[in-house]
Amino acid sequence: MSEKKKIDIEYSQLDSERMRINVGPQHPSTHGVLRLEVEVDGEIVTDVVPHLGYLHRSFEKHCEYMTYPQIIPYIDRMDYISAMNNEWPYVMALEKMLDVKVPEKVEYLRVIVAELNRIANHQIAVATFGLDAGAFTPFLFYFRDREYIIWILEKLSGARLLYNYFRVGGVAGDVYPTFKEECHDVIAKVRKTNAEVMNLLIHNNIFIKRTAGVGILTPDVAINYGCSGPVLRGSGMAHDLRRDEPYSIYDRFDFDIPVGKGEVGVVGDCWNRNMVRMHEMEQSCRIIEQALEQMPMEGDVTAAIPKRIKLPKGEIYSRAENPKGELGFYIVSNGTDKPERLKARGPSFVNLSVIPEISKGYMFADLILILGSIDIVLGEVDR
Amino acid sequence: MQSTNFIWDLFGVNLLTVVAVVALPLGFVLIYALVAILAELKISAWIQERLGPMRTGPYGILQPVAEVIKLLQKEDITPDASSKLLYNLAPFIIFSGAYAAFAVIPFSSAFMPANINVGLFYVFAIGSISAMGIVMGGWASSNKYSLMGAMRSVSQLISYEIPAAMAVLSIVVLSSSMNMQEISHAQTGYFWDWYLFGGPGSWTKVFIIPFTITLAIAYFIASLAETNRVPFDIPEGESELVAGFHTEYGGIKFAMFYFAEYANMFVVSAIFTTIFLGGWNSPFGEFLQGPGWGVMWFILKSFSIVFVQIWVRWTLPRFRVDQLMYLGWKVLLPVSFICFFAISLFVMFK
Amino acid sequence: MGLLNKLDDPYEGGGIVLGKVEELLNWGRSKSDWYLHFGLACCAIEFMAMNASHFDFMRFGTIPRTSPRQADFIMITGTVTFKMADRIKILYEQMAEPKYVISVGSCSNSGGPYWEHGYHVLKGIDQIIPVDVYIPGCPPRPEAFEEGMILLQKKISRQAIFNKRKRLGTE
Amino acid sequence: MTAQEIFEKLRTEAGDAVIECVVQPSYDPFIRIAPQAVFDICHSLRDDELLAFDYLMSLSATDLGDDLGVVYHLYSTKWKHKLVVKTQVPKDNPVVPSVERIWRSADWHEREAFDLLGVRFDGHHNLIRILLPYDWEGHPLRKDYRTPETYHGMKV
Amino acid sequence: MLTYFKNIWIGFYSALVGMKITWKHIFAKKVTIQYPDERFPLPSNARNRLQLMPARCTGCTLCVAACPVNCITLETVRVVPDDPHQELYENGTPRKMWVTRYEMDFAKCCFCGLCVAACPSDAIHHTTDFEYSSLDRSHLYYKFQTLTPEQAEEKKRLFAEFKAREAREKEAKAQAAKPDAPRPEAEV
Repeated sequence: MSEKKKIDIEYSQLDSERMRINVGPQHPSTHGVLRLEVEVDGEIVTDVVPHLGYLHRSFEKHCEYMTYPQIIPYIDRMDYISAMNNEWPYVMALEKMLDVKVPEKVEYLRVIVAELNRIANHQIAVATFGLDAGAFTPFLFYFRDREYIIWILEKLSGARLLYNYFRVGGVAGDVYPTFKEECHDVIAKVRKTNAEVMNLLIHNNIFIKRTAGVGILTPDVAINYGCSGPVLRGSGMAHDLRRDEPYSIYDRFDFDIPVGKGEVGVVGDCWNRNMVRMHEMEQSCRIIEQALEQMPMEGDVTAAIPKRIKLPKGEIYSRAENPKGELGFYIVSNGTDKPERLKARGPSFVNLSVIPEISKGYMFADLILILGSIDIVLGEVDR
Repeated sequence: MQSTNFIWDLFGVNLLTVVAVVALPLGFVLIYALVAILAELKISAWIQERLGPMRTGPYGILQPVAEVIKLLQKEDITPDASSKLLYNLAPFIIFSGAYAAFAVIPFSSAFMPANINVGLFYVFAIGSISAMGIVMGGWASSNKYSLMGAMRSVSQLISYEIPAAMAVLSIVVLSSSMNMQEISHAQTGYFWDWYLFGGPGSWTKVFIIPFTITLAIAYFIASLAETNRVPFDIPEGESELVAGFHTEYGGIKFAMFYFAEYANMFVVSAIFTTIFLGGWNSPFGEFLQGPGWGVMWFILKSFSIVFVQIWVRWTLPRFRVDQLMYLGWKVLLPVSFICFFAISLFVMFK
Repeated sequence: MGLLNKLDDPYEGGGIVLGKVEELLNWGRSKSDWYLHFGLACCAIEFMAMNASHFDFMRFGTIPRTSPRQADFIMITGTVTFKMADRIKILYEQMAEPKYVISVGSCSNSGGPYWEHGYHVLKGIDQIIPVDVYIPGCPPRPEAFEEGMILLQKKISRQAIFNKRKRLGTE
Repeated sequence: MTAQEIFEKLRTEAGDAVIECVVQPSYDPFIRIAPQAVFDICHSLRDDELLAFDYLMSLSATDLGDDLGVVYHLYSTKWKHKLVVKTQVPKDNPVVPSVERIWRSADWHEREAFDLLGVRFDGHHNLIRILLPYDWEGHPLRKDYRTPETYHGMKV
Repeated sequence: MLTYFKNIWIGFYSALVGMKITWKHIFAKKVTIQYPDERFPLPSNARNRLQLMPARCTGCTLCVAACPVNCITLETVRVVPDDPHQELYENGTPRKMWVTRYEMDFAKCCFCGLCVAACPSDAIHHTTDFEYSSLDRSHLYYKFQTLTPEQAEEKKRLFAEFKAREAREKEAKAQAAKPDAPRPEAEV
């Protein structure tokens, strides 16, 4: 009797202890400086607590000191991977407040650069996702192709990453003569690499085994958490502002909204989120092709706007479909040339908050992949 | 006078041999590791449409040399929280494990550092020492990532030893010897006499060719896992565990891990070459056959296996721990058992 | 460096043998630089682009390491906030000597666009760790990174190893 | 539904807690509600069949001088309509009921509003700083915020 | 059982497909631009180091106002009519302002190009030069003025004298209701 009791005590002392691991801020796959406090039971994740703010650069405070055009460079630095898309909702808000009509050519040009940048963003997203899974080669293939996109954007705007290209009522640089050919060229390259990566990575059995059925996010939870972009669409919800609330001239183009269909695994898992991005690249290519066809090559690239931009007293919430989701700007104007308050609603910030919900119960290696499939940019999370 | 004679008697004329046996593999390991490091850098670069190191010597061929010179100069850190003895011992154990395995590798029909009868057994026994080193290093670093890497590594090594051993045992059954030199001798002839294609024998061997090829693949996969290469590099999986068990190691101690990894790659390739690819035999009968050429053939064959290892590394994503275990226990082990059984039956009724 | 100090030439000017040895050691250090894989902000994306095929940072003999123990230099690529500053200092202290720091971009050079009202931004990484090379730009072009790398390699290859004690004495 | 219709519908349900509906040029039409009724109204906004505001686009706090304002931008994925809800609390006692249990996305938004402007959300399960370090003093987005001289020995 | 072997085969096959792709890439043409030896041609509008043409700068301070980062320090002094050292702009009109100090901190600049867009006289522009990394942060602090410090002091002194004289004249005018002192623009 006493012998048995002793053994029981020993067994109870053998209980595995949970270990708290600090992932980040310096960790190769936190996509920047995110810190996750992970509690693991062996290899199983039991709890995740994200700690943000390692890149909190006081964006909103800066905006209170800046005039409206001066804010645009700071907005570039929010989501630095898709700077063109970032500038758009902000500029759109100002144009709506000022009641400026943007020239036709500018609208097309904006669509083209934004979609090019969307492709570049998704390339990085898929590439780093592959890197998290341990595949290094697709990462460099995508970065090689991204370079061609960057060259086009550089010729237009002058900068490689943070373009500061959009202006109120126009854009900063006109198209150059070989613009259309280069765009077509790039689209061909993007499609070729996509086909290659499909075989090399996406349909690789190891990759499928790693990602399919991992980190399942159901549409209800996604909506309640405010997710948007590929994260929401990967859950099978066809929510895209370009279609639901067509801003600019998106209603003129014919494109599909890719959603997670669950060809492999379950709708809403990492593989489907990633696949949505792959399909979105193709859709962006289609949009660019149509825009290039319809775009007038002649004409001015800026509308007539006052030299000193002063917004009327009021407030506006403007949103646009960013590669990562819905980017919103809430601008409160007090009638001067500086905003009273500017709040940015970053898609990554909101999408990241779903991490604790969907990563519990998976393995530690899966947590890295779930984080990668959300596609966050810390510049936008922390602002 | 008496004492010198005693020493002379002890080592005797074998002193030169002893030196050759010790120094040649060591020199080979060091030079080979440099070449392999460069090969990895260059091949990975070419796969990714890059050039790799270009500015260290012509086409960057001196890059590994520069790395060694640099690593020798680095400060030797022993973290405060680590348990010092084990921390400092681990790299040496791993390196000596990898180096000791070279003792039984038949480089040519004339040269083999130690021709022992249980060569294959010895390799497997020595190869397991590196697992001990990894656990020591991972635990002694008192870093959580290192610990997790070490734990993963042990489970991985243990589970993949068995399929690898089964594959090797099948060849042992076929050749009825554990002596690597004898196994090599048995495969003399043309390339269809290799054990990859059933070994020497009459036409009846076609029945076991599928099994030997399967075994070769199984052994190759298991050897990847034993050397912690992608897709089985979870003990040091960069995106998960920062650098795995060697997270806290730097400088010369890290260089030992670094060298041991590449040395291990060569060891498993050499075993693969010996038991499946005919060792130092020329693939075309008497063409360039001989002790001197044997070294060339052996190194050529082993390097192609090392090349495939590098090539696989830069192609495939990484497994997860449980999938790794699944592959080891539920796929490789049954498959290798079936093949072992089939080959044993064949040998029985031949 | 105890052994090396014993090798110090008692006479002026390194001597032929030591001079050559020093050259070799410096060559090794300058041509093989492993960097700590550490992205902070915008510059990190350009840093990745520089690692990619078109610019191929590995040509300079650099290999990314994820652990600070194995790294020779660290590139501070982006804005350093106060929350991050302590960590960077720890990372720097974990690196083994000899170690170098490259400060990339306006943000780590001096706070950059956030130097004026950024209540949470460190105004220049050189406030907490010594910086060897400053690369300007916001973000710098990938070629500018490589130019900074060449500058660092030049700096390393000119370093005095053997007469360090004497040099420090005179300074 | 337009903001006016929603306002009238809410007015019949919640009474005086719904203060006014403002439709002005250069303003998104918004509804102003009393702070203590935020949770109940938001609950009915989400659960009502005809409103179904299941998506909280943004939750922002602003410094209005003497008061702190909290603005909710709502969207319905079902009916595709939007609504702006505003409330206002005094600066010396800025307590607003938390809507974290209604929209989980409000969790981090509220923590951010607390961090940067010091709005205290009543009923939030974990109202701690999110962006700034935990030992930071003050709420930087307030207009009367003074930047500290040093932080942990580093010059600000 | 069949699915078991099928799974093994699919896994093995997909790995082979990937290896085939990487094999092809080993022999593909490499895209690397070997930077110090060969260079990618930069577009002419690339936004890199800023260059000021002091001969064109009118000292209007629009660039300072446009700069979001405030990395430009600009000090100007009006050209007094009796300055012995009169200067013309490139287009032939006389200089109205001496730029006694024009400094730019490239350690702060964010290369957004707003100053270039704001400049009415095209005095400031981006160059395609990006190779100016340095071992010291102070080397990134650029001073663009053409005037030597002594000259700048001289100009400041002249302006102060002029101001004092103007003030005296104004006083005198207030007393004697004299006509205005001629404005500097009106001369020449």
